[in-house]
Amino acid sequence: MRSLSAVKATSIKGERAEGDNRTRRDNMTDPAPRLGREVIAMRVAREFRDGEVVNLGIGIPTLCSDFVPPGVQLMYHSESGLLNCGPLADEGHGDVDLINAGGQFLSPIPGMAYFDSAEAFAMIRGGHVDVTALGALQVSETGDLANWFLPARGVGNVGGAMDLAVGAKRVIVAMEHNGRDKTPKIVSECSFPLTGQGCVGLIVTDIAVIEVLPEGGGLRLIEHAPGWDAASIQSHTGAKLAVSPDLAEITLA
Amino acid sequence: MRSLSAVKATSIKGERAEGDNRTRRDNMTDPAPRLGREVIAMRVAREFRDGEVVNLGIGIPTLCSDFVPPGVQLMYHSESGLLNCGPLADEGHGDVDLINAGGQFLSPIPGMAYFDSAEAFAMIRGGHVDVTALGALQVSETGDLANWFLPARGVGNVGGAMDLAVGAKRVIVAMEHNGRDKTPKIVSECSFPLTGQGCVGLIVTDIAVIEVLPEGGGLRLIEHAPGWDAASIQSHTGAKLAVSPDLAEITLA
Amino acid sequence: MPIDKTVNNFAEAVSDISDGSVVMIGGFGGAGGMPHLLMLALRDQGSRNLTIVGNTAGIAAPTGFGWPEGVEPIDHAVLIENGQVTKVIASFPVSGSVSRPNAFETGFRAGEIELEVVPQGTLAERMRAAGAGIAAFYTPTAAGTMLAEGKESRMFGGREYVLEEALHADFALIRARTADTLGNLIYKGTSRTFNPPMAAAARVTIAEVDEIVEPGGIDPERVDTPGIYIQRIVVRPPVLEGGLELP
Amino acid sequence: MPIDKTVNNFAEAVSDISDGSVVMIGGFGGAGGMPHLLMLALRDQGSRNLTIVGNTAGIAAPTGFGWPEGVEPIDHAVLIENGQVTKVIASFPVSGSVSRPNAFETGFRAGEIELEVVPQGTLAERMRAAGAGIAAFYTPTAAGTMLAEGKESRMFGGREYVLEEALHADFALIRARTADTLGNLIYKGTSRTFNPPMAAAARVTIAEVDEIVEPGGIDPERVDTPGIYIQRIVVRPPVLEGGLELP
Repeated sequence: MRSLSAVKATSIKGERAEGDNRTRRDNMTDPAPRLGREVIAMRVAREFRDGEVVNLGIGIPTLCSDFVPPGVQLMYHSESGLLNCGPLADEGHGDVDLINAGGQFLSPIPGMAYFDSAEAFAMIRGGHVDVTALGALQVSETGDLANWFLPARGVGNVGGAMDLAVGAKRVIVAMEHNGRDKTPKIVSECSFPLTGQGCVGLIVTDIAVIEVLPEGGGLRLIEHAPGWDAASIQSHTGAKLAVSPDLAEITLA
Repeated sequence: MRSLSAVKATSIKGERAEGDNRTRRDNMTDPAPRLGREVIAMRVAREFRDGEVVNLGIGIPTLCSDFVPPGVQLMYHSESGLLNCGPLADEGHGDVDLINAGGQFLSPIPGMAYFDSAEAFAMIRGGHVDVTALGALQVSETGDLANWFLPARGVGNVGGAMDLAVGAKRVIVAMEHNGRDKTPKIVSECSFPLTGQGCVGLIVTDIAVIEVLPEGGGLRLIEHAPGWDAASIQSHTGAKLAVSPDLAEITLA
Repeated sequence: MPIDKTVNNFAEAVSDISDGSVVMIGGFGGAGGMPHLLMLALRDQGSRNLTIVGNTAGIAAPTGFGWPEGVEPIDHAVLIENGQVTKVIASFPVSGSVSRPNAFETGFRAGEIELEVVPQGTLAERMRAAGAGIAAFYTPTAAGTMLAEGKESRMFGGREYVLEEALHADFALIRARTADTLGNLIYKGTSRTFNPPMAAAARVTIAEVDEIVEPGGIDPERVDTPGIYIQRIVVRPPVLEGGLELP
Repeated sequence: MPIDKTVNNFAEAVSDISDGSVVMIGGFGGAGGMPHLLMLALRDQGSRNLTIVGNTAGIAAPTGFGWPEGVEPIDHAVLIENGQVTKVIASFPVSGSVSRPNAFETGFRAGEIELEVVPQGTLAERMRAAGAGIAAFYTPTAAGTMLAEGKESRMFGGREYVLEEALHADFALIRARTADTLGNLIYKGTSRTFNPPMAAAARVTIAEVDEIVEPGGIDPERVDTPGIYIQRIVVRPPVLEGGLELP
């Protein structure tokens, strides 16, 4: 597994973070750079246990498969109708009959299984997927997830998100902590239409790792990005964070 | 297709009919011999149309596949999880992995498909089976079917009968017209627990062919066995029979 | 007569799809598993006021979703742009990119096309229910969301479930790799997706295939969609008129 | 670590089936598709107060149903005669012949075993629902019969449907032809039947197989039960102790 220091130079100060900064209507100061998308994916990948069935959503979650710790073998599940798969196919070598849920071409590996959409979602809804990582527009303090409908557009793609939200045994959200205008995406109550109620278990962002406590117990900050403390994270968050007595810097190994 | 005359000698005067006679508490006279099981099966087989999907129950219905008219190709469906199959396997050549719903060994043919029980009954319940032939304990004048539970035993095997009763587009009952004690099996109302309500479309027995008219329209006698007339059939029947103006002797070709 | 469900050509295959039909269109959204030539034939046939049902409402044309570089995608837009579609039932109706709307989104914004969004798993399960004779089922998916509004819900084991009804179609246009003449089908890889549940859910299912073989040409253990669900099969030429090769 | 769901032997495979468990037993009722050695191991393990769920409650022993001539059938009777079973859920619980009762019928008449009879299609669908996260569904099967007594019913499209709930199990003992070490399974012929829906419906599914191969040893297009549903696999020896060869 790659260490945080190894990726800092490329990811934390990467192009995208700078791009975001240009468009922010800044009214809160970032005390330190934010983590890059790959680092968020690395931190999420630490949650996967050997032998688990994992479904990775589009966006940051897709990157997680590059950072699975050594000694951990996962069974990847995709809504496109497959169990187990290799990494993305090399450019120009895509097979239209082997795609993930984002329409990207995959490479085969030994031990795959193909099935249809009814079966793919029977697996999800039936609780056979151990963990899913999803992007989000908003997450509430009770673990409500909003990730499919932007009211401004007036039409949205639900895809398999609602099924994953209720079906996966564990839902991890991987996202930027704030919108482009610094609007908090972690909120006391979602203003966007929900994908699922009380379904999120862990939130990994570009500045923090936050647990959603069961039965409406609220949010608990357990890890912070380098240079960020509980107060600065709270000031970028739209819901009250309890702070773990074991609060620590994000660790990737 | 074999003609009625060809099978008369073996079937109509067959062992079984004589055996039945020995145990009857006779209070009605049979004006003529009853048709054998093979002849009932032949008459049922005349109902099958080219290209239809057919499910044959245990007993007389199983025999129907021997008498399908030339030029008629059927797709056989079995609850044991297959579509299309050959005839029963030769004695001693059975394969435990190729059985029908009665546990008999089948022979393979080109064009088969195997599937599991959930799919086998999705096909039945979903209306994809054109016609089923089933045995019966009782059929009522509204087409209610009772064929799974003998109150005297106190426990019964429902198997796939209730699914076939509601799911097949057309249900044909193939049975002896009377019980061993000459009790009518066609009745105004079933006294045995039902398999399905109003599901039977046609009744083929050892003395008659009777249509069940739609929407509670009652029973109509359309064919009689040689030597039987409407009156003698009615006297052996526990429900009122309307007589078709086209009443004819049972034809097998 | 030996059963043979082959029809001669694509025009014949779709000739009886009448105005107002509910038509399912197979595949996931990319090039694989989509009945390209049946869609083009339905466009040429011209029936109108159609409800089309699928995972997407055609997202490949603007985004290239699941299509190889350098090939012009064919998707649901061929029917939508031809003014044949008045309602869409889909889980992923619009392009992932706001700035590249698909034909459906344009029609939707113009008020010409009605939309029913259904979660992907619920969509597949409603089709399966239709094919399996199940009238309705309770699913946890969408409980407490706007996609459950107006629907009955009920608690089982302390959890909320939404009642969803079977989704039937008049026609399903699906895509498979190989058929035998009895209509037994096999698919290739992730191109299976919605094709099998659609095959069972429609009154008439028409399969566009790469090849048709005699009975016995498909391993009976390997059949993905048994022929009981298939009414017509039609084979696509490897190279289309004008030399176009479809993926 | 490479995932490998193989367990060493049958005793280990069933060691944690505790008293009071709900145990599904695969197959249709004949020799094919039945987990003979898992049943024998569960007998030797001795857990009691079991609910067993299957198409039959063991009809082969008295009738030879689906067994070749001259071979002594092994079926559910090995558990019933050992006094381990207090409830049966089945569609075909008793022998077809009144004069040859099976072990279940004897226990049932003695008041020792409770029975729930479920139509075969409803039984399979209740298992599938459990595996697929569907809490309950409306089926037309059994409407207006004594098997619908005490159940909710409801009209859809002018037809009566019965509400049936998902049927879960603690363990499923199933039988397949070949497994890879990830738990992907293929079956042979009509020995598929209840094995796939049971595999999905149980918390722990144990597959008795004729051979175990490495990943890649099974065509991914041909997998009948994907490994996601399988927790343990155990291989049966071609010849048992004492030289007995099972079909």
